[in-house]
Amino acid sequence: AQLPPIKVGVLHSLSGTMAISETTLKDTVLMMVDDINKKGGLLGRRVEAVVVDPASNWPLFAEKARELIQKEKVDVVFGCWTSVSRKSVLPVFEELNGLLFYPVQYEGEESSRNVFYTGAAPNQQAIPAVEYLMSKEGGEVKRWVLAGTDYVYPRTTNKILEAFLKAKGVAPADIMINYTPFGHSDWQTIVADIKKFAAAGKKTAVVSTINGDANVPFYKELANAGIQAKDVPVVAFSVGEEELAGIDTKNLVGHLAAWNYFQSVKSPVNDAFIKQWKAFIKNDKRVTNDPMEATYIGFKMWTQAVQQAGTTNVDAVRQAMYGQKVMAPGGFESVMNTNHHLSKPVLIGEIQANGQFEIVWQTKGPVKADAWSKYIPESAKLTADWTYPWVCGNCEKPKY
Amino acid sequence: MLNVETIDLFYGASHALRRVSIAAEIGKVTCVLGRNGVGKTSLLRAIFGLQSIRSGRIMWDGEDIAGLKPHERARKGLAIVPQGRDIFPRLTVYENMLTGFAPLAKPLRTIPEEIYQLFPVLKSMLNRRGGDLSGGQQQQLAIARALITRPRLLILDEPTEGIQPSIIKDIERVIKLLAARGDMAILLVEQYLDFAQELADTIVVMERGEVVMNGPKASLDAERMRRYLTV
Amino acid sequence: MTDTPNDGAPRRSLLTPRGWAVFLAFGFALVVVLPILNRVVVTGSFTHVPDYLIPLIGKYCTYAMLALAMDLIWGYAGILSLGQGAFFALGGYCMGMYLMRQIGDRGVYKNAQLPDFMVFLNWKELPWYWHGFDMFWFAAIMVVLVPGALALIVGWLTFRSRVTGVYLSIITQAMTFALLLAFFRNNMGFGGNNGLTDFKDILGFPIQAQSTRVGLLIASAIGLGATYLICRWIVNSKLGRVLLAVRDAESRVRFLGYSVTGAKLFVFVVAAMLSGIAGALYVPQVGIINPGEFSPAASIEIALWVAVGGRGTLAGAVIGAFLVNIAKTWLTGAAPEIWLFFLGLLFIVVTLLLPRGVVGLVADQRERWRARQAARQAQAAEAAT
Amino acid sequence: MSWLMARLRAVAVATAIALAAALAASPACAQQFDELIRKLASDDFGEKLDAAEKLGALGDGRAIPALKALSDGTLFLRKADGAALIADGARYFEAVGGKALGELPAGDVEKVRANNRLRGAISASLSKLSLFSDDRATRLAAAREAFKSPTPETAAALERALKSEKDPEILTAIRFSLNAAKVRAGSVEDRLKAIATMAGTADPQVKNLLTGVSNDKDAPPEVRKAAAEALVSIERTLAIVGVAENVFQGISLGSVLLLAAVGLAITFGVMGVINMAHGEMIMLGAYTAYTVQIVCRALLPKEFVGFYLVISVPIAFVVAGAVGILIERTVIRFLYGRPLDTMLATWGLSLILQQAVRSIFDAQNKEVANPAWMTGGFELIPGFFVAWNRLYIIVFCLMVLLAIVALLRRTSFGLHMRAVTQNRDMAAAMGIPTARIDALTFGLGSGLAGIAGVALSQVGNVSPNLGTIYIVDSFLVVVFGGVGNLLGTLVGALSLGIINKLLEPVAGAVLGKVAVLVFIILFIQRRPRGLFALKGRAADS
Amino acid sequence: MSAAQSENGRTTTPRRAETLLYLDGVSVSFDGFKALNELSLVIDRGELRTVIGPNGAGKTTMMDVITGKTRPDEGTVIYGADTDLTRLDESAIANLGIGRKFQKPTVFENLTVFENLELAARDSRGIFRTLLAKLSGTDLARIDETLATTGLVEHRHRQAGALSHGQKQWLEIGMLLIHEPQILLLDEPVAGMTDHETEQTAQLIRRLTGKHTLVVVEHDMQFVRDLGARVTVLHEGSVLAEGSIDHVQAHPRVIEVYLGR
Ligand SMILES: Nc1ncnc2c1ncn2[C@@H]1O[C@H](COP(=O)(O)OP(=O)(O)OP(=O)(O)O)[C@@H](O)[C@H]1O
Ligand SMILES: Nc1ncnc2c1ncn2[C@@H]1O[C@H](COP(=O)(O)OP(=O)(O)OP(=O)(O)O)[C@@H](O)[C@H]1O
Ligand SMILES: [Mg+2]
Ligand SMILES: [Mg+2]
Repeated sequence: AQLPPIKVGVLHSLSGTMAISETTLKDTVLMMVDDINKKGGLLGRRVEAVVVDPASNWPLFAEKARELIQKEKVDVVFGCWTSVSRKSVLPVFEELNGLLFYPVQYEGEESSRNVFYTGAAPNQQAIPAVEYLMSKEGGEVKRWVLAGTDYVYPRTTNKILEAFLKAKGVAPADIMINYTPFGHSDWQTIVADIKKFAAAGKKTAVVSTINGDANVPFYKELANAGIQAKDVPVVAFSVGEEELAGIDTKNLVGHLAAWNYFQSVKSPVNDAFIKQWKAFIKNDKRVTNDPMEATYIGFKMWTQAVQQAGTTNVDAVRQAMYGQKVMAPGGFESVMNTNHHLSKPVLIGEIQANGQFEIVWQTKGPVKADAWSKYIPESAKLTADWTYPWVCGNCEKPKY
Repeated sequence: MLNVETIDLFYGASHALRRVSIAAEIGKVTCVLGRNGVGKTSLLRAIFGLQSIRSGRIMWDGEDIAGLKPHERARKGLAIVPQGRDIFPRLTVYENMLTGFAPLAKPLRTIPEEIYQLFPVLKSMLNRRGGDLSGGQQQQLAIARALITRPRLLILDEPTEGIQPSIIKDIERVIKLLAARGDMAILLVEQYLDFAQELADTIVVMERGEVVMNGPKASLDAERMRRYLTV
Repeated sequence: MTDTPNDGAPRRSLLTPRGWAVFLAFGFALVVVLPILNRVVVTGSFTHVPDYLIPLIGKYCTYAMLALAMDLIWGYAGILSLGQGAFFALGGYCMGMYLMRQIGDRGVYKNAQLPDFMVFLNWKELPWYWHGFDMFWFAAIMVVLVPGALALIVGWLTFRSRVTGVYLSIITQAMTFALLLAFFRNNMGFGGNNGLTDFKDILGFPIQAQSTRVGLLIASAIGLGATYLICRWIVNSKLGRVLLAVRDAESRVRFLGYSVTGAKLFVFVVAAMLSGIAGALYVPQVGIINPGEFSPAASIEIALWVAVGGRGTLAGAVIGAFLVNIAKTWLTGAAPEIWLFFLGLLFIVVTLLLPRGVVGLVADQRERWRARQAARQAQAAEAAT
Repeated sequence: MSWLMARLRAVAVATAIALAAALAASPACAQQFDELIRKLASDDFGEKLDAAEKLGALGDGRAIPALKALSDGTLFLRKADGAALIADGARYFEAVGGKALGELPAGDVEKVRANNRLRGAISASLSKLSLFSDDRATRLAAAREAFKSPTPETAAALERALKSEKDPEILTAIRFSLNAAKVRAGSVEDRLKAIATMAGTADPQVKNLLTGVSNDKDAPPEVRKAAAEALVSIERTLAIVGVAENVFQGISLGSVLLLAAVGLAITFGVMGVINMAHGEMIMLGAYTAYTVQIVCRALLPKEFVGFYLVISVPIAFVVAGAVGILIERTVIRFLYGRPLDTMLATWGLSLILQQAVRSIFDAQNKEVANPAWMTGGFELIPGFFVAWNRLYIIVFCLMVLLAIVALLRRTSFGLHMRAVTQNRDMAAAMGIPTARIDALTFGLGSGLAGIAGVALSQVGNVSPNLGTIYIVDSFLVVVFGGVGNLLGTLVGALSLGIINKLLEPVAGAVLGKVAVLVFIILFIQRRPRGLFALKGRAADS
Repeated sequence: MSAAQSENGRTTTPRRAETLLYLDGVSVSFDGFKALNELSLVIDRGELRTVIGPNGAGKTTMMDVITGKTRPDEGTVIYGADTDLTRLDESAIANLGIGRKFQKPTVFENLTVFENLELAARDSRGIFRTLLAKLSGTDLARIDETLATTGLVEHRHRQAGALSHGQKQWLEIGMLLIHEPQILLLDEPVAGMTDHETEQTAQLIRRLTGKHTLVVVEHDMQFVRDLGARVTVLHEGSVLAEGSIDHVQAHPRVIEVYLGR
């Protein structure tokens, strides 16, 4: 008999400001669904993707999440990019006991029973990057510009970094923090300021948590102002292959990004992943990036967990998720921890003239994500652990 | 020669012109009279295509122009001095006059000296914005602008409104002159009866959207006409 | 909720008897029937209203309130505010602050004094402007007062100096844009881009309970009804005609001795307050308030609802708000990749084919019918003679 | 810590001074040169670094191409024998001797990787080597570059260069850089003398150098004092330069605003159509530039590809203009006299256009390259950097504006356009073909937006959202300047740009922008019809 | 300059000593062009005054100054005992009892004829009063009466925008009548009217004289004669002549600049 399909909700903006980034993730999920159906489906059932467009509108995310779970009765949802969209849907998933896979690097400080976070937490991206720049190989940077868009992720990351830098003995005068509005498009003043700040003689680097649309004008301005990576390297946490595809990188060679994945990773899994993607999207120019890999990992893990549990029941799948391992395109085996975050390696890549990153440094092995940062006093006390006896995303003692 | 043949005009459901027919001959002044709201302005606008008619024909030079756009009618030699003047408020006086070149061939694009003779005030105000002029000055500008297009059918909707007596006399002289030149048909709507009677060769009287009297000035019953204009 | 277009006969009563009938029927459907169909009728039954529809309809109601407010100032007084969303958002923030304070120590950091986002950005104490919002009555007053006060200040400044037309539209747009940027800043103490979320309960009722949702729907429906009546009353009064006159020939109204500034200010403030209430009802139903509500595009959209429904008719505003938003809800799910084509087409088609909106279409049909009727009678009379 | 770091640490770095002493033009030396070049192609970063530094010290100009290649990522390693090769496109040359090898199979060679540390070392070496280059510009650049690494060995190289150099400008640069090296170390007298010669130069680099000296606890007190004194006047000058720079940035921002707004000044300002799809017309222009770029890359020889931008301008004008005309004929023309309805319809259009671009080009940002002649910039005065693309955009935008003003004021098309928009019926009665004028006017406005899109693609994103970024600002500029007044639009855009840039350093980017908005709100209270409002009766009608 | 000094002819207006409106040395210029040039004028309570003068003489501008639409560069406009109108805004001036009919008819096009009159009716102008206002029987009667006077009875419920030019003129006069201001300023009230209507209007205006103060601007000399009032001739922004119609019509300068030969 024909069993009803397993439904997978896809909750990514296909229009509005975030469509630039999120449509790719929608396509990634569709690719994975396609792939699993080709392999005969899951639990003998076909997998069907239910795509909706929350249109970069945060309340609409919550509404669509509810629609997916209550009306479409999906078994799992892959979705969200911005923190605010995640915050918006969180209560819905908790109320209706749904399951969300969130694939983007974020500020941490969250752990929900109903969400698996497959992107990086700050300790998997920011701190290793700064450590690298401080090292001899990274250029022994002594002076830091923390430039970000004014919202929670940059604020948190910069707070953590500031605490980290001070702990490493960097003087406050050697740290410049700058926030800009969303979609900031005129970077003349800030780039000129960076130039002046860097002229002080000490080796200077920029740590950029600039978000989305603002990056292109920022890098264009950097290039035109003649700031070269060898003088003032910029390390970014939100700029990947996809973003670079919109920029002419000839004059940006040597600037850096820290991620858990780059398209240039040499591994059989990655080769297959890239091939699969290009075939699916039918465009040789399209690139892969970190959130796509996170989506890939999340999807693989979910299918494994479903197979292991033998059902798509959320509680059973959740239990089966813990300790789930996937050979990631990033070249390592990623593991889902009981804090609903992954252990992943951290890579640092240099921008190349062809818009790709070349990996110049990487951690020896996977780094375990901290849901709660050690560098925020209130948060350092908290534990996220969803296995007995903790069963808790934010407590100081075991819950039961 | 203009021949309007049984045209009907509606504003939504209201029937503003009912089977109206009039004629205007070259070299003659045809004057349309009637009380407020009988449809005089509507008739003129219909002739110019600024208001679409439901039925009937508008023959000009033996050709039905009812299907033409207003600017095409202007090219055929029609010009209008509308009620309410319709000066381009943010163009200067000079620019307002220049708009009169639009239907003209290149060599004809000059402002005839007689315009300034007729309306000396315009010459001193060439760079003032049209909208800033006083009401009477605007009226003068509107007439000047129409004359610049060298029309063969000049349509005037209450041209004396708001104009000082001495200039009304001048306008009267000009209209006479233009008619006498014999190359222009003049269609005039006027409330100022003395003025109309002084100028008109033919008089048309309207009442509630219909033509009720029509004929050479002398042939019309003055008493009946007065009745139509008073009740 | 019927609106006859202004046919000139002065209307003395608030609604015509037929108007009352329609009004009450709608009210009954929203306030009584829907809740029963959701709560009493068993799940799976044909007439059961699924749970997810309840907050959705509640949301539409608050949008319709907002549209009414917009129509009051735009359709009647000719003030095209492209910043009406700001008042809505401010009302929403006031409510959000109350809801945040209700969380108490149930936040992730267990801090009874400070909301999570403050703890996490190292705030040491509650900013002064957050005080009092732990009390519902205070928050409720603020929901009306804050948007009203902003409208009073902005309106007084602009109307007094006779800023009209697009200049006014752009000023209001600049206002909401400035607020957007300001509320995005984390240092403002309103949660930055993430806004206020993760509410737990309202007036002691758990916000995630279906019964609370039904309660909120009923509150929104009543709010909508009340807003409609208030607007109707203003519009029917002589002031309503002064407003129409202001819309058409502002300076002429002055020469009649009316205070244009006063009249505009009055409706502008009333509309802002109504928008604030709408925002306050909106927030607990969608579960989040964030600066996105201040975005200029959001405010433009409000004007679009009104235009689609029919500017200058109150029923049009309500219908437009429901229509566009239902279309949006449906299309984003049914045609997620190309729904903008449909929405865009909807706007174009409405403007080209229904210049007076959906309500205008109805009115035109009725008019045409009447005209035909009259023609027939005239013919009959002619034939008789 | 890491595998790379460990290896790096293993390499001992010989001091350059020792090497410099050991160097002489000898066969041994030539052999060493070959060896070092070979080492450049090693896969050990430490060795590469070492080689790069040594090559600089060696003073052999032949090393320049190889070093440059390594820095640019065009240095390759022949797998067979480990020889260093330089790639030019698909063709290869030997780094030593320069023998042409033609095309090689991809499997035979491997790219040599560089990192920032290595690039830093290379540029220091290059600057030393380039001091003796045959090319004047290279020497000048090198003399300036030397300022950044004021080490004794740089000083030595500079001293040598001083003897052989003839060009006065380069000599000044060399002396300047030499002073920088001297200020840091040497005898007190020398240092004081160096400070004295530098005191008159207001240059941020000098400032930082002197700040370093004045804060240096190890320096003799008189040197520190002299440095501190020199700093005072330098700082004063720099503050003035800073303001001038801000004003320039403001003008530049203003020109971007103006470009974005100028089409709107026609469609909205002149025609009165509240054109919400204006931003999408800009977007179309930007995508046209993108498409033209692709075509040019495919068709034109490499050195002309940069001209795609010039070609794009007329094409974008035509494309956006044609779309504009199409829109006018199919939608807008039914809506004259109903400005608010045009708002609704054009909003719908903008949604459709955005989605159409998303469907055709996909949602991602598109890369539109800055051609070489638009890249980089120059220092007008020290501390005042002028980027070429900014300068070009300012000039371009003024040219566009002048052209439109001329069109509007001097041609009968302009006259008809204004007449039609002021009173459509009467214009028709005057014999003006209103439908054609309407279509052309809207086309002109849209075409201008298209041109703006080409220019804006040089400074920002090319994405389906491009239009939404500029639409609010465009309306602000047009309204601030006074609707229907092009001069107002110009002054409005420039003053908003300048105010923004003067506020930004004080208030920060976010609050600065809020302050500008509040300023506009308050300003319009004073002038309810914008900066250059029409006065008198004409304004009411 | 007092009214008595320029008295050269006969006048039908009963002379009363009380001055209601006093323009004192009013000058207005637009971009250097002097539209009013130290214009001084005295209007007594209950007087009917006609003002004539060439196109562009400044007649409309004078009304603009009185009603607060234009601020004079110099001079004051004193109303009643000591109210300086140049300091007040339009609605305050209107509330003092100064009503105006514009040269170009301006009515509320989207309101019906009835509603236009209703708004103009003498009633409180306060915001909350208008919000709560009710039409009383006397109000309705007043409106009906005005409709009859202006010949607009059958157009009662039509939108004012759909009226013909002349009908709008009448409606605007009607609005002024129902407003019952102290002073009525009429800018070319008979433009676009038939001769018969012009006569009617003249009668109407004469009826109002005494109870109201009227200032009428016209170019129709027959109408001016019918009014039989004191005439002021403006030229280039100041008074050229003043007196009875016969006096003025015989004035050589007036003939030269205005009447023509
Ligand atoms: N735009 C319109 N919509 C509806 N009805 C109109 C419109 N314009 C005119 N009418 C009506 O059509 C009729 C004729 O108007 P028209 O303007 O032609 O009169 P007229 O003879 O020129 O009057 P007047 O002497 O006052 O200028 C009037 O009853 C008027 O109310
Ligand atoms: N804003 C302005 N800018 C320039 N000139 C102006 C402006 N407003 C009025 N004028 C000029 O002032 C003069 C007086 O105009 P006003 O309208 O008062 O004349 P008027 O006596 O009413 O004439 P008419 O009898 O033609 O109505 C005119 O010459 C007019 O052109
Ligand atoms: Mg007429
Ligand atoms: Mg006048």
